[in-house]
Amino acid sequence: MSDIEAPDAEGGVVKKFMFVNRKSPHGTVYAVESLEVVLISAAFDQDVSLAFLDDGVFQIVKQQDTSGLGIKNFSPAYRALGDFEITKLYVEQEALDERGLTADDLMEIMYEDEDDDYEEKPSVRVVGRGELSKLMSEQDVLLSF
Amino acid sequence: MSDIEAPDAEGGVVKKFMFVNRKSPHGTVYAVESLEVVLISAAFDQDVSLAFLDDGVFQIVKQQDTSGLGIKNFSPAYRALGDFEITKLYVEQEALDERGLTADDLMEIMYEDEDDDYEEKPSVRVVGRGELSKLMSEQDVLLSF
Amino acid sequence: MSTLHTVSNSPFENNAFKSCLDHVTAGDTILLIEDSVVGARKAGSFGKEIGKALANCRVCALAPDLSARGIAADTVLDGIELVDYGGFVDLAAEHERTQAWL
Amino acid sequence: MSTLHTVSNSPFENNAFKSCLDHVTAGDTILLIEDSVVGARKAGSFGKEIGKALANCRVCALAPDLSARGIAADTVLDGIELVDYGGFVDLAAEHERTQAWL
Amino acid sequence: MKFGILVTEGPYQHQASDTAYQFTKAALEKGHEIFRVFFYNDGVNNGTRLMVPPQDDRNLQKNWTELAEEHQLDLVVCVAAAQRRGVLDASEAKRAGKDADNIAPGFRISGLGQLVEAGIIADRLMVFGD
Amino acid sequence: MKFGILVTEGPYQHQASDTAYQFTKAALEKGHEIFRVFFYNDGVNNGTRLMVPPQDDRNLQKNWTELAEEHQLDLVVCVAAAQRRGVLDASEAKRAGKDADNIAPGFRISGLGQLVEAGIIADRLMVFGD
Repeated sequence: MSDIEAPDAEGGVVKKFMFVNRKSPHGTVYAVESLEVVLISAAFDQDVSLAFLDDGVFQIVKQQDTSGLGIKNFSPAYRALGDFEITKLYVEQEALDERGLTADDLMEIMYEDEDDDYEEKPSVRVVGRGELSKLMSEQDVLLSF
Repeated sequence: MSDIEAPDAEGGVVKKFMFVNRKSPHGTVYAVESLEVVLISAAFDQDVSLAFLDDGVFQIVKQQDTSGLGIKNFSPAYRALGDFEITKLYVEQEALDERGLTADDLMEIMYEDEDDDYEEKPSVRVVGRGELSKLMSEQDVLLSF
Repeated sequence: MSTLHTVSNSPFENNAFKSCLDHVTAGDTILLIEDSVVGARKAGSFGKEIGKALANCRVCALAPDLSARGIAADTVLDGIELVDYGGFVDLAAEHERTQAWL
Repeated sequence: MSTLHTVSNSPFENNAFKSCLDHVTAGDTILLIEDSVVGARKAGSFGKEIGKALANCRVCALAPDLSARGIAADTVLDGIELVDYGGFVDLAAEHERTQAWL
Repeated sequence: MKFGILVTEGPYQHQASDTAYQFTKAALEKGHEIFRVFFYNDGVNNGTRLMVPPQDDRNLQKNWTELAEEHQLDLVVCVAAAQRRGVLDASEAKRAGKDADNIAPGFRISGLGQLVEAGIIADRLMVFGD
Repeated sequence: MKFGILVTEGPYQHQASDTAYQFTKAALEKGHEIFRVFFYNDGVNNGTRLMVPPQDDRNLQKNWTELAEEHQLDLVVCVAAAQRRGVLDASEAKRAGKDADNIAPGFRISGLGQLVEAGIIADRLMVFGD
């Protein structure tokens, strides 16, 4: 994937990319193949965020164990997003409520804030539907899978 | 497809097969590929019926014109089902109601009743949800796509 | 800063249309394509939801998808505009971004 | 004459589960597999629907699918029985037919 | 008891093929007979030998091929659905004038009659799809 | 205006590839530029030359290939998604030790960076899926 080695070909353009995740993991490939694009996007120095709404909130719940399915468990990779400087994971409050989930049911996903003496901070930000809609309306590119 | 030429291999067993159609046509392949199985099943002298519920009712609405999509219009094939002695097409009343459709919006699908002096009779039978559920519970094989 | 939202699944089968309506911003446009157009019928039970959306959004439907499903133009909910593929391209160009509700 | 109904799509996303509930016959069993298990959580908004179904049906859920989605057994709605793939096979054998709600 | 299995989705995109595989394996372990596994719709894409998944994930084609070898399973890919999607055996490829084929070992291509026959002969027909 | 196109479903099973094709054709007719068409998820299955649909139906691979020839379109198939599903070009096939490849003319296999690049360079990125 030679293009990863030359992410500057775009001449310093920084766009706001949001990855919109609305589907449960494991039942379909969309969650994991979306995550693969997110990880690649990190090499391009764009302003990347992820949104989890509807059943997408199940993508980042704790203690996923796929061993009984014979399917690879990709969920630990979300915890590595901070290392790729992807630090904005927006989770919709209403989606959690409808599914009887709370923020405590979600994985701890942290990043080190290099502008604040490398303090560890949470990447997951629970937001209301109105705020998420506003964030969506401010993006340059919305990727849905 | 040599098996079609030898449908008696099963030694005269007649099972009740119901094809359950719940999806809108053209947006996915399920409607047309379900119909292909229905047509093949006719060669096996089984007791075949079709159920149309939920968005499946759109599969047999009149005047489908797919020319703008560049997709082949397979809907005329439903009208040929009578020639294959497939004469039981159950349509759920509640599904029509929810979509603001009536029996008049459906194609005329007829068969010649060989037990009644080859009189032309309608294959489409609009039934209530309770009756359709009962029919489903009396099948040997339910095929859903 | 307006967005073109596309919906492709039937609102009777899938929650994508509802989720789109829940997240749309005033001044945006919703374009119904593929199986989602079955929700555009005047007489269907989804009409009320679309009626609400029409209060602050434009709602369009792809005409070739309506024809394919036997839905005549005069049975489509008042206020929904019909477009062809060229019209779809124009909508995408006129809005600043497109969001697909899959 | 009972039927095993399988549902694979999430009830929050897709109407297959609802349609299954609308067509089930007393004495049937519903088995939740794949993404549909997200509807089995006690605290979720779909619990009431399943509660109604439990009045005249057996409802089971595939345990490995629950585990994959981080849903612990003690957070599953009371009355839902957990089975593994072997239990799925037993259910299919015990019932006279299987109907997949796709 | 005799089971027939129908798989209507391709590998990876949907879990259907995984669930069908786990069900089939469990049924065999319990001493049941699998009359046939029929691959229809996108299910035909399970039968390509060109699949190269990451080494730390499952290989669905290999899973099916190995299970078939171990238990003499009849894995049938629908010819019409397969042609439409580009899954061919050597004779289909030749007939269509194609320079390659991609069917995997253990799979055979045949008509939809094989699905109807499975419905007639099997005690239970299981459908795995989306 | 520059459009990027993302197709995430395979041919026939879902209408997404048809809609993407019609959109792309209409955009070209209106004088817009198509920066790239990227095939991801099951979308990679649009790029197999082994497709043999019935003669009275459309051939989605041919449609894309011909449109690409006519307008010098860049049709890119994601390498990781394609390997998982069995879509290979000659060099990928060789590397994986496979005896055949199936990529269609006009398509090339590359990395996901090509999708991100399309998002950066195109004025609008259109997503067609299910």
